[in-house]
Amino acid sequence: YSVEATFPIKPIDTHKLENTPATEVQINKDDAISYYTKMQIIRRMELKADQLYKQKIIRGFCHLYDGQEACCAGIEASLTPKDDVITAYRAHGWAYIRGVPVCNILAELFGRKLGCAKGKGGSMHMYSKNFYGGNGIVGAQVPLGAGIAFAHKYRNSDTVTVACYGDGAANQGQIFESFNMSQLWKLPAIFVCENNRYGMGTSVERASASTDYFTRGDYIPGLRVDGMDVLAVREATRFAKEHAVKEGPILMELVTYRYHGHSMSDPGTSYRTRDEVKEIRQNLDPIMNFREKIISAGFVTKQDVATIDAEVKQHVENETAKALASTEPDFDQIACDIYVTDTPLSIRSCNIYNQLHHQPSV
Amino acid sequence: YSVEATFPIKPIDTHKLENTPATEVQINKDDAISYYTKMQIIRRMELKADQLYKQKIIRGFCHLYDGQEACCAGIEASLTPKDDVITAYRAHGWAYIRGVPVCNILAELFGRKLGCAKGKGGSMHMYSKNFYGGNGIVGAQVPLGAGIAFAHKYRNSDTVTVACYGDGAANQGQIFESFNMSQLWKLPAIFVCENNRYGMGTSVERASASTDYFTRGDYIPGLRVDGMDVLAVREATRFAKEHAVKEGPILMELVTYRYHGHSMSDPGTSYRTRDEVKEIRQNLDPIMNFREKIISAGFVTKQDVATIDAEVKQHVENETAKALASTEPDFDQIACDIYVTDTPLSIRSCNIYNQLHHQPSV
Amino acid sequence: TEMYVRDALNSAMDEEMNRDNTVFLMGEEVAQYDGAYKVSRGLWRKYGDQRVIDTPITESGFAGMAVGAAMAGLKPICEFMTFNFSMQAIDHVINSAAKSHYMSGGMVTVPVVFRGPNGAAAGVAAQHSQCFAAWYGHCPGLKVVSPFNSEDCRGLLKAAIRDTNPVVVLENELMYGTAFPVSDEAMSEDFLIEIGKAKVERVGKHVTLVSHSRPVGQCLEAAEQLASEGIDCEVINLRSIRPLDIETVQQSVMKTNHLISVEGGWPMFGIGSEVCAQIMEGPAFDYLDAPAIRVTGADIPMPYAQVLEDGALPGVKDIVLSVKKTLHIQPMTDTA
Amino acid sequence: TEMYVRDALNSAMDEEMNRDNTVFLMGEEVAQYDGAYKVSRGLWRKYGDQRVIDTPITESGFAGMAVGAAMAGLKPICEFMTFNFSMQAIDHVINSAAKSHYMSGGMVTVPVVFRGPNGAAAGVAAQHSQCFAAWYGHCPGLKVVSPFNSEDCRGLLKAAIRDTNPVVVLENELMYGTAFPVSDEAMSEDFLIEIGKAKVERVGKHVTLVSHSRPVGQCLEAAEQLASEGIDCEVINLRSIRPLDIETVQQSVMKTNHLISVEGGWPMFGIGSEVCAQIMEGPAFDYLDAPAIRVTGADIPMPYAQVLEDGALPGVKDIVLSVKKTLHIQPMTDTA
Ligand SMILES: Cc1ncc(C[n+]2csc(CCOP(=O)(O)OP(=O)(O)O)c2C)c(N)n1
Ligand SMILES: Cc1ncc(C[n+]2csc(CCOP(=O)(O)OP(=O)(O)O)c2C)c(N)n1
Ligand SMILES: [Mg+2]
Ligand SMILES: [Mg+2]
Repeated sequence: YSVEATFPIKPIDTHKLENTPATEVQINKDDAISYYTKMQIIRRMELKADQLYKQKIIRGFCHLYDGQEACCAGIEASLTPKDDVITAYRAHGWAYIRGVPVCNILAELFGRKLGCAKGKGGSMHMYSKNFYGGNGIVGAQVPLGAGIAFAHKYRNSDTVTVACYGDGAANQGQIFESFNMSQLWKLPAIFVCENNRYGMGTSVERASASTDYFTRGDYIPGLRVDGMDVLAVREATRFAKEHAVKEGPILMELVTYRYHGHSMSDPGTSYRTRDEVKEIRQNLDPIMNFREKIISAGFVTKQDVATIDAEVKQHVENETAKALASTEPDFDQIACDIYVTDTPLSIRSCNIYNQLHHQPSV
Repeated sequence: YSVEATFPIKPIDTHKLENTPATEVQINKDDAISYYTKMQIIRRMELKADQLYKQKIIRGFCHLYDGQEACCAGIEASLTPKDDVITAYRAHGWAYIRGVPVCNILAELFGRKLGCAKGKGGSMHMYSKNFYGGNGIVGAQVPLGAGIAFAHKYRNSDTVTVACYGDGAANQGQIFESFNMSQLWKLPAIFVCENNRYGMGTSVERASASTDYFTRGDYIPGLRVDGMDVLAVREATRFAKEHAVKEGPILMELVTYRYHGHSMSDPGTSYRTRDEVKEIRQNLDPIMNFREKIISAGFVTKQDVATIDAEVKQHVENETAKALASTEPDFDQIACDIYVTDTPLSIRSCNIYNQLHHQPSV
Repeated sequence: TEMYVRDALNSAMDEEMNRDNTVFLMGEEVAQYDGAYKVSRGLWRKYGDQRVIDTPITESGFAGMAVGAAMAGLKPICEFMTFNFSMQAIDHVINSAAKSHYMSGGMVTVPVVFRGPNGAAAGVAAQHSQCFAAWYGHCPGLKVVSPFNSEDCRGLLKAAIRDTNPVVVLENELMYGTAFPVSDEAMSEDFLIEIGKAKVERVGKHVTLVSHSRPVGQCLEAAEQLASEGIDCEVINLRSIRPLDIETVQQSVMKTNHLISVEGGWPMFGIGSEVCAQIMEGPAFDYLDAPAIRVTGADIPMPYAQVLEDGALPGVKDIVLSVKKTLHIQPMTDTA
Repeated sequence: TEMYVRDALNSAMDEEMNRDNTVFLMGEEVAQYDGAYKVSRGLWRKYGDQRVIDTPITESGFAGMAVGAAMAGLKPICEFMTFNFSMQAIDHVINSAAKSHYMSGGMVTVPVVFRGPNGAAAGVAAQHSQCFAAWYGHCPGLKVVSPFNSEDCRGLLKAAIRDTNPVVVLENELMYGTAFPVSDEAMSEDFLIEIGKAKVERVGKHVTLVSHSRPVGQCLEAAEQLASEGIDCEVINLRSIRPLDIETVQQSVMKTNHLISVEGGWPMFGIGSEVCAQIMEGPAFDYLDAPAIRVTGADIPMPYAQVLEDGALPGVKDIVLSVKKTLHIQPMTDTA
């Protein structure tokens, strides 16, 4: 077994930058296995969610992240736990990477007590320490993220905030407003456009007058990165973090793909061809390609990978079982967590005869 | 007297354009006198408004346009009456240029029956045929203007829409959203940023991460034009209109200045020096400089100009008198024009005993 | 004929686009995707890119453009994928659309329609479940309708499109897949429902239930259930939130002497609040034998989990309970 | 001591910024210009660029940033130059601020204050004159206060800043230049007014006037005027719109047996609507000797001309008229 290797990454296009990220990255065995395992866990978790949605154990909105695993895994690899992240409604992968165990994510999707938001948030609203969700409103997380970055700066800390949004969201006015203030005030913000080519059923060319998302910050420097390569994303993020802390905001476009439809009601086949999906799965899959790399680097054998895969599968099964074993939230919970409160509050129910009770916050 | 002359204009900076507007413009005597007279009328009207505000005949918000006269006069000179214009709350000059007589503008400011909006709109809300206001919400007129341009395109007409906004407004997200859709759909829109260096009390550098407003359409071509020279503005608009009709949206930044404070409650001296204002008045005044030009070109003599000035002054006095002679709106008007309606409507007043009456629309 | 609510809306748009070529539809995914909820199915194929327009996800921008196009004489139908997203554009609905006719002294007209699903759907949590009826109803210059069934949808949407004023049409996603019988008259291309008139959906004599949108159906269900116990409910479908047809409610109350409002939105400053206040101020007040009361959504952001969501939305049982309490009939314990 | 409303707000911010260095102020022209209405006068000079921040005119962006900063543990005071412009940012007030604590199962807290002048000023027409009390009051997760005088402003704004929840503070531009006597207690640095409690401003026995913001003053004036005719009004200053202190109103109504609500905003789905509805549903209803009625802004967009503007806003005469009608006293013709 080797313990360290170097890989080339696709050249990263830059905008208004003098330096550029490296074109080769070094990686050690432990990190490599960790990235692989995490991406694989996210993939398995999403497939499990898909399955359970079809079994009607999950309901309502559910937006899966499979295909985009290298984005969150690569970014996280260059962050510390004190850096902050906020993303949109396609949040499962991010929730996991930021520390929420699979069982709490799935339990949230099932609407169970064990859910990371006690079953109150569902697919779009998952949070953990230094992870601010999960937001159902396209674009809204970007000014929120800039505000979090503002707090870092206010406290003179050397941490950054990563604010992710989609190619569809990239046209939202509030994003440009956030760019402007972030640049004026030199906030330590990394704006990440996860360009998966479609916003719901609309391809990027039909929604964006410029699809060079990495340049759309105008005065904000930008990088266009292979979002299917965890190492490219890691390297770009390392570079971006350095820039953000020292100079202010920077933008990263991660070119990626979502395998599933936009949400569970979208088969994802009317606005793109099956061939397109198939081709990307075969040639660009972030997990398959990374598996090749770690094998070729001599970090693991095929056999090792098979073991990891089996363990991942088992892990997700176990977590699913735990989540399924969790019960529905107590009905009393319905009126709690509306406010931070020291005292109990009486909350109006659907009729005037039965009041609901808001317990003090713990 | 000469009847035609050629003047150099300041070179126009361009963004993403192959062609550029001319650096010399030809102008005939009648047009020149007409521009001069119109700018002078606007100037006099604004000074009159200032005076009447101080006499408390005008109340509430009142945003004066003196200093910026070349912007509206120059744009209008390259439009036809079928082209459309929409602007922000600094609307008096535009209302006049688009055909509202001075007496109806002043009467509106006085809140009188003769007002161009029947006294219901005030300073910020003036309209006429092919002029859509007057809008009190910073930035809001830009998507409205894009929508008007959309209507031109929908009807396959060869007209354009001019949508004006300030340097302060230029950071508003909805403007970027409008840029994007206008470019995607190739709308015949001219976006005009009247950069008068301040948005209320904030200088451009403090509000905008990029003060190259003519480039902020990114993928939309842009021009930076001397907004104190009616001929430069006319030429740029001619160029822009041609582009807009054939190719789609274009942006013009007009570098200009407002002499008055932001509104009547702002002396306009806390965030800029008196010297700055004085220097611009002396060196860059759009009316004084144009006066020199038309005299030097031999269109008019000093004496002629004095006559025009006296006539303008008299005209504004007469119009003021007419406006002052107009009475307050009939109280019955209070509940009319809420809806387009065929039948009378009953409208709730401040108490439940006296209903208000909405007359059918005429 | 039976017709799905979705098809009622679709046919209304189709017919009006056919009738008047200044009518066009814009919004997210309305064209090539056939609408996120398939309400605009087939329209793009029929009317093409010029009249059925997919927009980027920029509500403020495209709603503003719809208003501008309306000012310039077109008749835009602006779809919000859900009304929750109209918050990003609400300045244009209120300040650009509702107020311009008045501010201009009648010079500017804004014949725009804003439509899309309003209120709670299923399992979509707090940010996607808000009812905007009271907010939009608050604002003069707007008309606001909230159809219940297929007939309402056809008649009100067609009337909204033909109206020269800005009209907000609050649909309900949970109803899109529901079919209702539709009269021949309602299938006519010129079938219009007058905006501002409520409809008595069920005649009854003991208590008046006044409601809008999906809860009208729950009122009818509750009425059925109560009928078997000898309680006869009159059910009023408001149809229009602004103008609010209080006369129809008053007439009913003068007959039944009891009033309960039923809505899916939040209680405070809601539809029921206004109905109660207007009844109190008006001639029907003296006819009330018991205070008017409200059945509403619970006063909480919408939770995701089914058991909580169920508790956050009014159900037939809340209506039944409220009717019995109002009529001083001892409810059976299990309905409480 | 006498204190201007403007200074009350200013001192509240100053003291809280002094006390807690996570408190900061952001908004348009709040720093170098001292605030469009001079409410933040001197704060920038005192606390500097880091804590008093001029923003570009991008409400959606900076309100969202304020919410984000609050989530990250700071205590932002986000000024809207007027609340009319909050419409551009309302998605963040509702979907980002009000709902996040609930959606996250209590994990995310949003201790942000949104403040600025609300409702009508003078001569600023329809787009600049809207009252947002009912809209914001509609939404669970928010607290909403609407101070009347200097004491209210100090106590409620300080309480809002210390609150861990998102609080909307609706000021009134027409009051900024009004001075009120202020008690020594209210001058204390720890003077807080509990959010959610109304205040009886004037004790009376014949009729209850319930109001918020500037109209409270008009109620007091009307009460003076009516006192000379032997009519004794109790005046309640709601102070808080959400939570709404209906108990205080109820107690008053049980004593006076008559209720009139008074507000500057539009009538439909307004503050008065909710007060009427809650009174009707509650124990005070049986004590009413006459229906509760509402005095409100007229149901029209705000006109510019003075004579029309005057007719669009409730005045003392509307209150006097309504009191007399309610008490069945023949009003003199000139007050009608
Ligand atoms: C303001 C707003 N408008 C519309 C929607 C509905 N919507 C949810 S996701 C989505 C597409 C977003 O596409 P993109 O930003 O590319 O993200 P992706 O789904 O590809 O991850 C739309 C239109 C919303 N949630 N919020
Ligand atoms: C959305 C919104 N925010 C704030 C305001 C208050 N306001 C009115 S004008 C103005 C400054 C605008 O500056 P600029 O765009 O440069 O135009 P100028 O006044 O220089 O013509 C501000 C902040 C408003 N009317 N609308
Ligand atoms: Mg996408
Ligand atoms: Mg300016």
